[in-house]
Amino acid sequence: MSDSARKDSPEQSAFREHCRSWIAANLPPPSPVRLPQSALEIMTREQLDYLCAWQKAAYDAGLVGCDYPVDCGGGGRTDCQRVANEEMQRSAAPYFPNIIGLGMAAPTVFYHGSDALKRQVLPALLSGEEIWCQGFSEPGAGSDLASVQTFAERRGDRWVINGHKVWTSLAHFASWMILLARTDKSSKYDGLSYFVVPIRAALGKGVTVRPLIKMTGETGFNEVIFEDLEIDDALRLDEVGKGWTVAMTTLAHERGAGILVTPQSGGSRRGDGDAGLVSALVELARQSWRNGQCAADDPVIRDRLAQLLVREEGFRLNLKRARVAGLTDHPMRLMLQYKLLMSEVAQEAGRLGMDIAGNAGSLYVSDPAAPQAGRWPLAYMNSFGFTIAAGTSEVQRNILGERVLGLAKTK
Amino acid sequence: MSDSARKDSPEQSAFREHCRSWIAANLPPPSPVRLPQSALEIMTREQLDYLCAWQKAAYDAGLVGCDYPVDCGGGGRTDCQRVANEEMQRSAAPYFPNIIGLGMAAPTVFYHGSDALKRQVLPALLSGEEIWCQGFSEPGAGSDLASVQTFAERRGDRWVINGHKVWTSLAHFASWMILLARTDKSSKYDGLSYFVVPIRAALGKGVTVRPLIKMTGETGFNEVIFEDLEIDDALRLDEVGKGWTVAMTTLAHERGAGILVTPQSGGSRRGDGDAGLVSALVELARQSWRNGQCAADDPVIRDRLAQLLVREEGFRLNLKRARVAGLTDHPMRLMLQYKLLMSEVAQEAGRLGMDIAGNAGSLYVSDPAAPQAGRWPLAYMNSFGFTIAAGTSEVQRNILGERVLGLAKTK
Amino acid sequence: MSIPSNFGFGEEEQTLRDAARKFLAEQLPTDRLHRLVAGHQAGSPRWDPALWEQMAALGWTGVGVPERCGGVGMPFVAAVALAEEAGRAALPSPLIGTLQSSALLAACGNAEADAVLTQIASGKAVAPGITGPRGGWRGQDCALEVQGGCLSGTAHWVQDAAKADVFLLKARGSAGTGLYAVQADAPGLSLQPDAIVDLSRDQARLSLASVPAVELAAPGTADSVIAAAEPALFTLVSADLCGAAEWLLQTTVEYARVRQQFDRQIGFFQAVKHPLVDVMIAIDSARSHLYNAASAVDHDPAVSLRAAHMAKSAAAEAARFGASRAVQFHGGIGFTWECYVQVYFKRQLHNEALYGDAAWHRARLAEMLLGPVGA
Amino acid sequence: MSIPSNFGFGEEEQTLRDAARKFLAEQLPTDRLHRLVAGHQAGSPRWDPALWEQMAALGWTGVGVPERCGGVGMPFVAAVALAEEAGRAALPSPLIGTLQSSALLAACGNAEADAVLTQIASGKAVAPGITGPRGGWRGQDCALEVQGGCLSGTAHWVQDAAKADVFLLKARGSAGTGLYAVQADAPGLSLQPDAIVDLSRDQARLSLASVPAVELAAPGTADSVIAAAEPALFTLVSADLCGAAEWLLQTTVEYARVRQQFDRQIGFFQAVKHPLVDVMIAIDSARSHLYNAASAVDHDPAVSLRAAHMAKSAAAEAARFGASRAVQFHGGIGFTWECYVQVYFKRQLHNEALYGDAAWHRARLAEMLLGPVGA
Repeated sequence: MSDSARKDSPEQSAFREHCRSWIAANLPPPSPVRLPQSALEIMTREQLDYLCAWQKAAYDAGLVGCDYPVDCGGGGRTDCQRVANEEMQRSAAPYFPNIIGLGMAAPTVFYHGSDALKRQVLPALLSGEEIWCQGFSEPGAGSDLASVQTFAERRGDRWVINGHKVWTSLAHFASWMILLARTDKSSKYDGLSYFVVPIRAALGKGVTVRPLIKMTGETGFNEVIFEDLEIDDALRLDEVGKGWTVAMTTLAHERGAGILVTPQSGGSRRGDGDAGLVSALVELARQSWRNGQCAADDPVIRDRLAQLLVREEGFRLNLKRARVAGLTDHPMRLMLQYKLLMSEVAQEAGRLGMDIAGNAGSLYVSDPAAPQAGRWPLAYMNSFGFTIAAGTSEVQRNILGERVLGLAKTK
Repeated sequence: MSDSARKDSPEQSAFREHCRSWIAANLPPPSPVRLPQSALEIMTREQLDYLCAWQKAAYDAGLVGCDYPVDCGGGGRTDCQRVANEEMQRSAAPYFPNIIGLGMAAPTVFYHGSDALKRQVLPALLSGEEIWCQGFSEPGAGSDLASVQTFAERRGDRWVINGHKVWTSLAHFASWMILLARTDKSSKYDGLSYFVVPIRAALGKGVTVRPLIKMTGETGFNEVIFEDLEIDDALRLDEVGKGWTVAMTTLAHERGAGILVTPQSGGSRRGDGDAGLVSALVELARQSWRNGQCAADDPVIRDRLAQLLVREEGFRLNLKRARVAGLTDHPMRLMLQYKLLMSEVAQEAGRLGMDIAGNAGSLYVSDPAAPQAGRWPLAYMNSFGFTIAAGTSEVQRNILGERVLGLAKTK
Repeated sequence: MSIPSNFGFGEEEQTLRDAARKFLAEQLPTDRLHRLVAGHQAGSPRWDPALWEQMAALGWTGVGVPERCGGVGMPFVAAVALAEEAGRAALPSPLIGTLQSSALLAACGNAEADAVLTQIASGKAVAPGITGPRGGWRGQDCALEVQGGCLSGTAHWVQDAAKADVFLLKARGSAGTGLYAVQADAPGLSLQPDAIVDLSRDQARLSLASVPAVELAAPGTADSVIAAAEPALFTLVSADLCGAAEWLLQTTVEYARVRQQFDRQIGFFQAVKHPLVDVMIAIDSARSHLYNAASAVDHDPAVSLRAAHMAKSAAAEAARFGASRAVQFHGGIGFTWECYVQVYFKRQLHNEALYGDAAWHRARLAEMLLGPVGA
Repeated sequence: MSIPSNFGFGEEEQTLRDAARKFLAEQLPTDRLHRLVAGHQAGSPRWDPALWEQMAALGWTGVGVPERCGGVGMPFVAAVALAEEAGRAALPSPLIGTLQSSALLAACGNAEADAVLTQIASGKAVAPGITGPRGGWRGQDCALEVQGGCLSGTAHWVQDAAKADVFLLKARGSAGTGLYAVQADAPGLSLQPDAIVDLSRDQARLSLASVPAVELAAPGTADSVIAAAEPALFTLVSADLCGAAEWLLQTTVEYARVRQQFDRQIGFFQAVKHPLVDVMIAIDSARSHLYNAASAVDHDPAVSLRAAHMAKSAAAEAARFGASRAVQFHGGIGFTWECYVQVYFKRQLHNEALYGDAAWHRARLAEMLLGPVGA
């Protein structure tokens, strides 16, 4: 019996058996096209189709949304998503494509949406048939999210939306957007409201999605422009003027500090996830030559690899320790570090990969001689997406200093 | 002909010859007592007497205060202090004990004091016959220097002083103090005035000096308490309410960014100064064993030694480059880094010395087996004096970011 | 075998840990600690033997000693929890060394070792002296010799030597190094105390002239005994570092919430706030490694050395960084003898180097990842 | 010999540097650079040969070429000043390689080398190809062979190869490695371009099949020629890095003064301000080392290798740190293709590794300080 199974409830125990046997029999074939490092970088329809088929199959088997109510398309179970995730992450399954839907939109709609809205949008979200994106950031509202200017003007039971969102991952595939908009210009935090917007249906009719090109040369995120888009008031979450509170639910789940467990697949055993970082770098070091010397013999490379190992395993052990009440002091102390640590470990790993490879370190993905298919310069550059998006590392440190250590608020 | 001599004016050239021959003939004998790492740590009368004798001799020979007017006790020369310093630093001479007098009090009095005051106090300051100390910091006024509460109350042409100064190096030997005091409680910056105070004459009569013990176990700085001390208005510098402006002159010279060149002796060739750090550590590494291995073979120690070398030499080369107009962009950019770099290099050197020595690293000064006489734990601990006093490293970075890079003021 | 999801830290361990924390907070509040170790009374012992007797009576010394030897027989993770509390209190005592000695004795696994374990369970303090003059604890780095059951020579870097009742010493015989128990009051044994920076412990060199000794591990077997105990030796020092680092963090955070400059709490400034967050992050990683390493000793010895290397390197870095920021952010007052921070600061200087500093442990991890250089 | 107090950077050097800075600011402002290298026209050359001709006409290629070969004959510090301006402009051109080639040719010191120097003075671009497949430029790490005056095999990691008129190649003969000049359009020579991250340069592998070559250094002597030129090779890359790092700093500072969040310029926040100060400090140290190393090549060759190791390690660290903070503090926009920062960011990724990264140069310095490991 595995360690994680040791404390299962009877429901969890039976469900775990179901997950295992289903996964064993239904693991999808390898992708016919090369997959990006995460769902946020899905670029082609082929990639999306492959991943959506997997999400739909897992959903149909009851492994996605297990803890949501049945009338919202969920499995109606108690604390079983964690079990499904453990089993899926143990397998060689790919990740889910509807990452923003599952991780951010679903819990937000669940806690703040009307019952009708939940029944309307959650089933196709959980199954992956409808992809979701997030309309928070704007050119003038990055770290200072509450300064968003996209305006929703009320006209009876309709809202008319105008504005400009940026860094909108997956918008080019998305049916829905979670939207933070201003409904009152006289108040910063209390002047915001929160909507779900059917953007795909409105393409060309008030919604324009344009790809932004990343420094890596990849697309993957977009700008979304609203021009007099009308939506129904039924698509509002919570009260008018409560948008900031609703957004906090979204952000808590994004930072891994939310209440609902996000359905997750793929990861640690696939070699692409964090667990693979150090072993991939070790492999790289054995094959790489720097200045005429094998990188595996370079003392500074050796020390940095050991440092990365300690950081990466420490990060993973934090997640384990966070569940042991006697070994944590503050309920949020470990979980609020998640995003910061993950992004900075990824950045150091990418940088170290380039350094290990020496002259070959800057051979890029399209060069057949690039070590490990050019993974490391790509990872290094993409890591800045992680340290900037969803609250920069600077903002994360403010949050930790203020909420966990109780230091005076900076802004 | 040495490189520094290459561009001497005729006056400088003749003066350089004088300095060389005088130093060659008058270098003092080695100190009969162990000297501390800098004048700020002078603890005993024996140490002080030895160093004062050297300063007096150098002063009498015209090597101290060369550029001050003759009626202030100076040499009346033009840009010759630099020449004297170069020659004294080339020699094995000790440092000057009146470091606060020469480096901070003298230029401040010179720019802001009355002619009578300059003639009164500067000669004995330059000769070292009267030691000076600095009364700036208070328990509640550290980084936020302008919040000093020591109050000077005007009574006719007298001032009555009450308050509490701390971290006052050399106060236990000092005849004079430069004092920043509040004269108006209604205004923060404009409520300050600046005085020179004959503290030695007032000991027990309104002035109490008490030693503070450092974490190293050494004394060296003090707290100074004023209780109804009366001084004459003639001891005020500049106008009432201009104390902050006067203090800026003091701090500019303290940070190495002042106009007047501070008389300096000792240093680079003596082995105790910065130049000796890396070579002393190299020597230490050759003799030290860590975990059964010679420290000189430890790859991380090797890398850190090379890093320290690059930092330390870069610091020294900055000072050289600062004098080449074509190779500097902003007049203050290099000089304002001086204190920050010096203190952080000292901190890393102390730390590295302890690490190199392994188990022996924490043997302290009184242990006969301590490597290099326990220099490194002492240096590491004392380095926090440098990174805290005279504007913490955090304040130094504010100053650089605001004055050199033009970023918005933080406070 | 595998490490349980709660690191084996169950209710009993939590009860013990909480009781220890409360006991030390009451019996050795920081002001009392400062008076005890920094009070500057000439010839003062700088520790409290009466407190040590209370701790022994509470069963702390024998926490990991098997019940057959009169001990409590709790898992190693309990000993580590005690060591973490000792670090949090900067406790001057022979506790860490005694817990380390228990691990060494358990690795000997014979009747002679059990006899010393029984002494530990009854409250005796035992100090290991296995580190050689060159700082290594394996191989030939050893300045003691054994002949006819007696030891002669010197033992270096013995921690809390003046507090110990028994020493576990490595000595070289003709067939290699063995491990021996020597009574602290044995004739022919004398202590030369080292003058160390740390005020909260003592360290000494022992001189031995034909001192009778009990053989715990025969010549040629000391290395394998020590190797088996290494994960425990490293992990206990890591625990001391982690507890201290957390004290330094909390104390500095408290000061940053109170101290005002520029009409603001200094914790407002990101130049203070962000480094304190980074200290917290370093500590949390170190603590996660700590419990993992402790639990590995109990449940998965095959991975325990790797886990212990990670724990010691993470703990040493966290404590180093935390101690330096504590002094820096306390400002002028942090640099004084009267400030409590200095006691913790100095103890970490010592702990960091003990049984290998962070870089040394990382070098071992690199060998595990990549093999030796040139492989 | 000793390094002058102004690093030999006198009025003439300053005039040249200022003119170069003005020329590049006018001819290749950053928006034009971005269009040129990141404009995504299929098959576009990503550099401006006409600009190169202007630079050659201004005498930049021959700045350090002796007057006897038709060059300007200025000291090396002038070449370094030009390279620094090239870095500041992220200039796509064969300038750095040509200046490096001048140093290699000067170290050859014979009529054949002088003939190539004359070509350089007349505006030809020369690219060194001395780095072997394993990234070393000394010893036997070499995949080219010489036989009967012709070269066969491959040359790796040749910078700006597609822009070069002549290559300086290392090849192995029976008596060791020698150095050879090969015309870029020689029959039997072909280029396989590498797909690199950097948009502002090209890199290629050369395949040679019996390509006629001019011997510049006889078999067995390449290492000593390269060793003599090493300080110049390293220092020129350092100059490129320093110029770029300063551009990254100033551009980011400018953004931090303009960009508002939380109703404040982001430069208000110490989490932005202090790292930018640290970038400045790193750059200043690197620049001081840079001029010192350049001047050492001119005035004190005995210390020039040590000075160049310090310069490259300081410059690589400054550029690495500056580039990463530039992207981070530009936020979302800094992560886009359209932001100019990415061009500089990528160029530094490449420059850092060229002729040894910071850690490699520090390892050489450690050998100078301590001797080899185990000495």
